Amino acid sequence: MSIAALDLDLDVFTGPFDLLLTLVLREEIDLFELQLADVVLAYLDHLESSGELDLESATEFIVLIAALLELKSRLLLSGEDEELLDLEPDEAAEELLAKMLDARRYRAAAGYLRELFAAEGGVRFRAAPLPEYLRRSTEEPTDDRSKIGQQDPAVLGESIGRLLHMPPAISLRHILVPRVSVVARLAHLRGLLRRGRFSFDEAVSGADRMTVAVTVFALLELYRRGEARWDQAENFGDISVHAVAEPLRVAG
Amino acid sequence: MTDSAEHAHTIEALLFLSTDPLSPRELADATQASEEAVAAALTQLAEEYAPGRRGLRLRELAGGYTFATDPASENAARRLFSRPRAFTLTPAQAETLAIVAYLQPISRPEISRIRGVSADSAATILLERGLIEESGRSQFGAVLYRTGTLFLKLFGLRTLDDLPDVARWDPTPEEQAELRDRLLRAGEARSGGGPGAIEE
Amino acid sequence: MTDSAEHAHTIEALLFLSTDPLSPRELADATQASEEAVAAALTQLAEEYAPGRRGLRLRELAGGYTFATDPASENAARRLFSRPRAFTLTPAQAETLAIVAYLQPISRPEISRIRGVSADSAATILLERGLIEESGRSQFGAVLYRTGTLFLKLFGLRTLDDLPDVARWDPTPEEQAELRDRLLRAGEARSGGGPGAIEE
Repeated sequence: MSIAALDLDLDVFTGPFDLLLTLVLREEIDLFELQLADVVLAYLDHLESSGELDLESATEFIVLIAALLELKSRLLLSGEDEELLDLEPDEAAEELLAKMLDARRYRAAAGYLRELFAAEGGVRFRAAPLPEYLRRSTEEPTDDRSKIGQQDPAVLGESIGRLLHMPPAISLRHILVPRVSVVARLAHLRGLLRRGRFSFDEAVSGADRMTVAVTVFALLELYRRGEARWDQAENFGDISVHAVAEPLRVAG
Repeated sequence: MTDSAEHAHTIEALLFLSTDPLSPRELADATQASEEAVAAALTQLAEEYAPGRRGLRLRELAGGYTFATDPASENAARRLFSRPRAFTLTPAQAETLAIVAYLQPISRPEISRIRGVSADSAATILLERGLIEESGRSQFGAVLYRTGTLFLKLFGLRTLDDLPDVARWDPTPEEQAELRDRLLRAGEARSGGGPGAIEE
Repeated sequence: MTDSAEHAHTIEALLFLSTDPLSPRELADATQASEEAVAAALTQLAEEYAPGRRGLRLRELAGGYTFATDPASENAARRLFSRPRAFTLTPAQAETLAIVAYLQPISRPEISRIRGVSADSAATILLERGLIEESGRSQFGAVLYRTGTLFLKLFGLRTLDDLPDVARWDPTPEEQAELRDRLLRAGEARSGGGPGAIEE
């Protein structure tokens, strides 16, 4: 089954996974309100009920959920932009500073507006229809065209022309095409395992974040199949992976 | 300021706000005062707003009280409100009117789909001004709209065939599809309605 | 009765009839008088309707003049009309409104970019309430928004120029420098971070 068709029943959304993704990218669903953990749980339920792990669709799922997580974490980090990642730290800091100042400025302005609004509390205006003698269509045609402001039909053609413009398409290419698959990372890890033991840092050296994420998943898969175990001496420390056949000594 | 002056002020404000005449009972309930107090306040207001003293008068109508303008202001009011104003279409109204003009009869939901945002307030104003009118219902029960005689007069057209050819403003004139289909496609791409906008 | 008293009465009547604030120019046209005469009449009315003197006040709002109630009558008005005078403004709506007020015309994507979160539902509610309105489209086809008369009226502003300079809410140069330092340190930490950050 393609991951796109994975049926979800969440607080904020019910429907297939690919539609959820589309709606999130178009900001019709607020990513803040979407519990990504629920999406993961729905996927795990699906895995459990289907009883088999299709590595291709697993890859697809990880890539997509990772993309959503990245998107959400960026939103949470006060609107960091993609370009920021390619900038030098000082440039990125400047850019971020400008954004933070902007956001802060208008938050303060919003507070000011709310004060104004409250100060005007209790002031009401009259909104009654005009008396009968004044209710006459103001656009009634008269002989004197200048009085009603003759309209130019070109206005209509221009409006249609503007509406015919296709907006630039939203591209999903960068996340819908996995650059890395669980299958490939499994093969990579198995190659390393032939040595009996390897370090996770080494396995993902030079890899991008997506590859690292998929490699973690491949590692979990090796563990599930009983091919490998690992240990980690300290939090955030290197993970040492070893083949299960080898007599092992687990540290920590 | 005395309590009774304040009470009269409140009643003045209520009469000013209300579209319909207010009865002494309603005024007493709203101001949490006795009907006697309301009567006293109304007497005071009737004096202050006696004919000729202000631009407004306090009138007793249909068992209630209401403010009305002094007839002396009628000519000025006519000049202000009945004067044919050089009316201008807002961009939203121009878009909505153009869609109705070229695609009539057409329903509101369809207009909104083409615009990519709601067309409700624009359509309501065009209806009020008599530039568009209802024209039956679609097979799904939505009200359909068309332009009327006033539209043709305002735009100096004899018939709808005189509408300018859109080709002049068409960004992709080589496209063969019908105008309606192309507008719907572009509109859905703008609002994110259909999968057409997503490149995969 | 003098002519000038009569003129003031007529203006009083016109202000009562009109839902929107009327500019001195409109009042001069309608009453066929000079703008000086209108100014004199408005000064007289402003005195007669000064705060505390009546149940109504003459207000200068949204580029013109209009009558509004004295807030002292609000409780009675609420009882009579059994609804609050207006809506409440959530922080998200206030923020969206502030961005539109200061940066108009502006599109939804731009508002969202500044806020850091989607502004769609807030913008839709502001539109429904008439606080913001459409103002054409950007070169990419996105609908642009601006504030309208109702915004100025409800917020007690004569014009948008009455809004204070946004720069007044900027942090001091010292605070900015400190913020920059902190960001720089965070940026360096991030560019030095590797895959080691992945937890088992």
